[in-house]
Amino acid sequence: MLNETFKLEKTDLGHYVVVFFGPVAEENLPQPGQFYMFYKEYVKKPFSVAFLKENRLFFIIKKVGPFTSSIPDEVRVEGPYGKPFPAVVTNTFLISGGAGIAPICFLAEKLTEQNLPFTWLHGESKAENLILLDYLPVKPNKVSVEPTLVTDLLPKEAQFYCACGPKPMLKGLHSKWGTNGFVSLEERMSCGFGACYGCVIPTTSGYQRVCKEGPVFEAGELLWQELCV
Amino acid sequence: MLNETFKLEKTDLGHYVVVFFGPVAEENLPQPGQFYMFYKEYVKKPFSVAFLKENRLFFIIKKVGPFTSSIPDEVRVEGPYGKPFPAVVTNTFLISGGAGIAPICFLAEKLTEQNLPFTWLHGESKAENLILLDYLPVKPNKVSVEPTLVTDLLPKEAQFYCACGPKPMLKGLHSKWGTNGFVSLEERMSCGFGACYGCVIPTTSGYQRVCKEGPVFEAGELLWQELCV
Amino acid sequence: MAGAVRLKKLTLKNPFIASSGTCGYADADLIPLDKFGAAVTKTITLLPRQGNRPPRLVETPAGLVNSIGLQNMGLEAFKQFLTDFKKPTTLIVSVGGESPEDFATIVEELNTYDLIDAFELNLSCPNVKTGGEVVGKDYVTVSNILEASLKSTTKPLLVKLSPFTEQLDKILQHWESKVEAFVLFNTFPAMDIDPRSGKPVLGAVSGGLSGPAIYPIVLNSIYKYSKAHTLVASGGIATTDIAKKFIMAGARALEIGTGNLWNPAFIEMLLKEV
Amino acid sequence: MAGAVRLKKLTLKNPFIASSGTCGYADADLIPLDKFGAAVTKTITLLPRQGNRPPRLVETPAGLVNSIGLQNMGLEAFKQFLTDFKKPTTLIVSVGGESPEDFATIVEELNTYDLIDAFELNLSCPNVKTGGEVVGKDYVTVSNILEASLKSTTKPLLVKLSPFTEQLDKILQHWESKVEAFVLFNTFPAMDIDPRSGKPVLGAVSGGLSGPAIYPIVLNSIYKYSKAHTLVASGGIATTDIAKKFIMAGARALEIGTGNLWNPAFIEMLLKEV
Ligand SMILES: Cc1cc2nc3c(=O)[nH]c(=O)nc-3n(C[C@H](O)[C@H](O)[C@H](O)COP(=O)(O)OP(=O)(O)OC[C@H]3O[C@@H](n4cnc5c(N)ncnc54)[C@H](O)[C@@H]3O)c2cc1C
Ligand SMILES: Cc1cc2nc3c(=O)[nH]c(=O)nc-3n(C[C@H](O)[C@H](O)[C@H](O)COP(=O)(O)OP(=O)(O)OC[C@H]3O[C@@H](n4cnc5c(N)ncnc54)[C@H](O)[C@@H]3O)c2cc1C
Ligand SMILES: Cc1cc2nc3c(=O)[nH]c(=O)nc-3n(C[C@H](O)[C@H](O)[C@H](O)COP(=O)(O)O)c2cc1C
Ligand SMILES: Cc1cc2nc3c(=O)[nH]c(=O)nc-3n(C[C@H](O)[C@H](O)[C@H](O)COP(=O)(O)O)c2cc1C
Ligand code: FES
Ligand code: FES
Repeated sequence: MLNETFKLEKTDLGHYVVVFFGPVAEENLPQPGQFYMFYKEYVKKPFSVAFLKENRLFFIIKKVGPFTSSIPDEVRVEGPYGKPFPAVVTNTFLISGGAGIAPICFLAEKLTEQNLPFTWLHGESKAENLILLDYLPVKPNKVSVEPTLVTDLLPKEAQFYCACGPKPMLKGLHSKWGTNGFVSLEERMSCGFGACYGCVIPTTSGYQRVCKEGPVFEAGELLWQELCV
Repeated sequence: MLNETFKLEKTDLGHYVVVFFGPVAEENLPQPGQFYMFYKEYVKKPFSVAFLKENRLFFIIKKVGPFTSSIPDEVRVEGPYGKPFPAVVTNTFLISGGAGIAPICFLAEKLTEQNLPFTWLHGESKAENLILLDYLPVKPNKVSVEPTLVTDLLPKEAQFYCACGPKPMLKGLHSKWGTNGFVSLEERMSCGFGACYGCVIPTTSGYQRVCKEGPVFEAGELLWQELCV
Repeated sequence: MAGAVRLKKLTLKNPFIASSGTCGYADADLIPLDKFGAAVTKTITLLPRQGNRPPRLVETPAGLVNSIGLQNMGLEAFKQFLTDFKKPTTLIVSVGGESPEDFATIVEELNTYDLIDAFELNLSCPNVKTGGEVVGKDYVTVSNILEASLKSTTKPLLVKLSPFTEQLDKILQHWESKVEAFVLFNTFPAMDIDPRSGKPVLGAVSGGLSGPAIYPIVLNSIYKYSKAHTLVASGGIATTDIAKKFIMAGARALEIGTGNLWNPAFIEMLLKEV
Repeated sequence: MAGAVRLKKLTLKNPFIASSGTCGYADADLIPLDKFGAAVTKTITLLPRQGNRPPRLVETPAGLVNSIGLQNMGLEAFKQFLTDFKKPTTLIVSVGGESPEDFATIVEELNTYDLIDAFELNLSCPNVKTGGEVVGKDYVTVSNILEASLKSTTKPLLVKLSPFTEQLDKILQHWESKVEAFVLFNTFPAMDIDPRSGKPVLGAVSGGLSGPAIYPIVLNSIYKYSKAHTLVASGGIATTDIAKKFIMAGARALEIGTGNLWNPAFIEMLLKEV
């Protein structure tokens, strides 16, 4: 487990920032879907790993508020935390939207390494954000830009899926394809390692912690109705 | 009056940091002894101008706590604030200690410009801090390093003085030479422009604001006894 | 674009009020007080007060602790001051004291000044007799001061409470119809210690905490009581986002203190963005 | 180098206590609880509670507002849990309830468990019957709970109060000799609003503010009462400098909550630097 201060290298892409640090020791390397907490003076924030390069950890961060809009030059990093995606299934459909691209990209990378075929569909709000794709080691097979939604790209017949993105996107996916898949969820966090019970979401077995029982959940475990209020 | 955000250029000298920003418009230029407030997310701090170069404002900042030990890259700057030194007297003795060097250096610069002769004595706690002198446009005539104190360098006979430094130094100066001079004082500030009455010091006419009636006071106005508890 | 707001009798051209103790006697020169809906003077006491000994300020995480100690010129000098004072905007005079009589005397003597639009009773003044407890510490003490003051003036009364006032519910319920508005809150009793010396930083040991650190606590009270009461929010409103939150929570007007100290041009941002 | 400290009956190997609700049932795996002088469990209630609906957290300037809502397994399951629990350090069980009887029942039923070293009565639990006021809101309500609880257990009782408890002086004076220590304080009632939507951020609307934002307020109370009372400080102790200030102010022990959440290795820094 890592708990160490790193200087962050940043590439600002306007809407997104690509960030990396490292290298880190083998035993601190993550699995796709796992995340790290970045801490700086009274603020602690979760970010999923997007890909690895020579044991450096790369993140794709969308500017949405104070922390992501001015990412510190130096942060204390903890992780990896959380339960990863299953990276062992063939013909998985990877579905990502917005900053949800990060863990899905990492999963795509892992599947590629293992020669497991997959189809990756990604949705963006604006065409200019697609510049991000140039920085990825693996690229989506298809991309939608609003008003087209990534869920408009889904084949009719339900497929096994791994997904990460805004809740409305996940909800659309779930209502089209049902529960045969995994989704990575987000919730506000304070610790990231299961101690505060702050990051819970409603599941069939009660409130579960996104940081500990998640962030990756089986779609069938989730109470979709309650999830999207 | 300036109230604007600037990027700060910094040179780290270990104990001190030389900081500058600008250029600023003519009408926002300070007089020796005046200061600017640096604001960044809920912290606002006063710093005296040390010298000017092409309307850029230079500061000498001593690392003593959170703000000065990691000066932000960008701050909102307000000023110039406060009452300046009289920069018109011939044969003034300039006495500075530690970070008190900043306003005294500026005063020395101004006196030099006006061809007014002066003698400048400066005290430092450690020899290695003297590297700072290389960065100044005007240099002290004599320097003391502890255990020698700058007050040990004073000629016996009292002279007209302008001084800035730690309170014990000012007190030593006052007890040797009496009240024929001006001193620049420091007190914790929140506004810097006279609105909060937070930065007061005891004077013969009651509590006076360092930011408004000061920071430069006639030595004879001050209640020296109360000042140094 | 915040427009005019109405409390009960008072109408302000906008909801932003420069807070007591942070704009002098409504005469602070660098803060453009004319742009505010109102300005509150430093708290005026019967006799002049020299205030607490320095240091009087210490910054804490996202906050500021001050122990000015009500430094002010006293009632008589203030009357002199008013004679040729050109007020920049709606003028609210903050009144302090140690007893109901103190408050009553001051509002009575200032009642004839036309340029004063309202009083703000500062019920967080320390009561020297009871060892520094605030004068408006609970329902009974607050009620005594309000009764005496209401009898002594025809001007609207704003009532500024300490956050630790006991029986707040009862105070608000009983006095709502008789006062112009409640100001929630004054600063939180607080202090700091120098970790090197082990000694209190402030000359007066204790002071009051202001600034964004406290806004979530103040916001909670405003949200809770704004349906039934006429409230002015005070505490931590030092960014335009925080100001929006208080408007959304139902505050009729917002007092700005530390926010003006940190940036005398803050009002311009408020007028543009809130 | 902070060594062993003594409250009254309890001796702790160091003054640092992992705070209730921030280390699970004293079983949080990533926080090295064995290094603490003591660990306090989540607050246990008679019946299991699923807690409040999300979002449950929002960060504010130098602080954190949480509305976990006492999610816990309830007394029966907790007894099961204890049967093969290996405690990492001195074990304090936090007890919550809505009435004196709730508190008495829980401490009575847990009294026989040797591995429990003390109880901490969480008097900031909301009382549903009185519209969410805390159960220990003033002298009378606190006294009723303490009387009932003291009769029902032989173990030391720590009493954790809300910062807005009324008649605090009287409570401390009257109960000092009968309880192990007072814990000042639980979180401050607080909330946040999303300035874009105008809606409360937390699913439960209100929560409690913790973190460095509040430490100057808590420090003021510790400094004020530590000469006459046995106090454990809680509130904002999230840096080693802040911890030092509380020791200097006279706290016998320090509870660490948000500080552990932000850095599970914080205890190591405390042991090295304080
Ligand atoms: C397990 C996990 C992995 C994540 N991975 C990434 C990633 O790889 N890249 C990325 O850009 N973002 C990621 N996020 C989201 C990221 O943590 C938030 O965008 C960030 O904390 C926002 O901080 P801020 O200060 O910029 O904005 P804030 O002002 O805190 O928030 C801006 C907006 O985002 C919402 N928000 C804040 N925090 C969260 C949160 N934790 N979950 C959901 N919504 C939130 C708020 O409601 C608000 O509307 C992840 C979140 C989780 C829980
Ligand atoms: C008019 C004026 C001009 C100044 N000019 C300079 C300058 O040119 N160069 C420079 O290095 N410093 C200057 N200072 C002092 C500088 O403002 C403080 O050193 C700084 O605010 C410390 O901030 P910090 O967060 O680093 O440390 P803090 O933790 O705030 O303080 C560290 C130590 O310094 C003391 N301190 C903090 N603020 C002040 C203050 N305002 N006055 C006196 N002591 C204080 C504290 O008691 C503490 O012991 C000036 C102060 C004033 C009032
Ligand atoms: C330096 C300073 C002086 C103050 N003086 C007074 C005062 O004289 N009377 C008063 O009622 N409040 C006084 N206050 C409290 C403010 O008016 C305000 O209620 C409080 O600071 C909280 O708001 P803020 O966070 O916007 O500053 C003072 C506050 C500060 C910071
Ligand atoms: C996520 C979270 C959950 C908490 N749960 C409880 C609880 O169940 N019982 C309790 O007495 N206090 C609870 N608290 C309060 C803490 O124990 C502590 O008193 C408070 O957070 C102030 O200290 P801090 O600033 O160190 O966090 C909780 C605090 C947090 C942040
Ligand atoms: S963030 Fe603390 S339990 Fe998940
Ligand atoms: S710092 Fe506010 S009056 Fe001087």
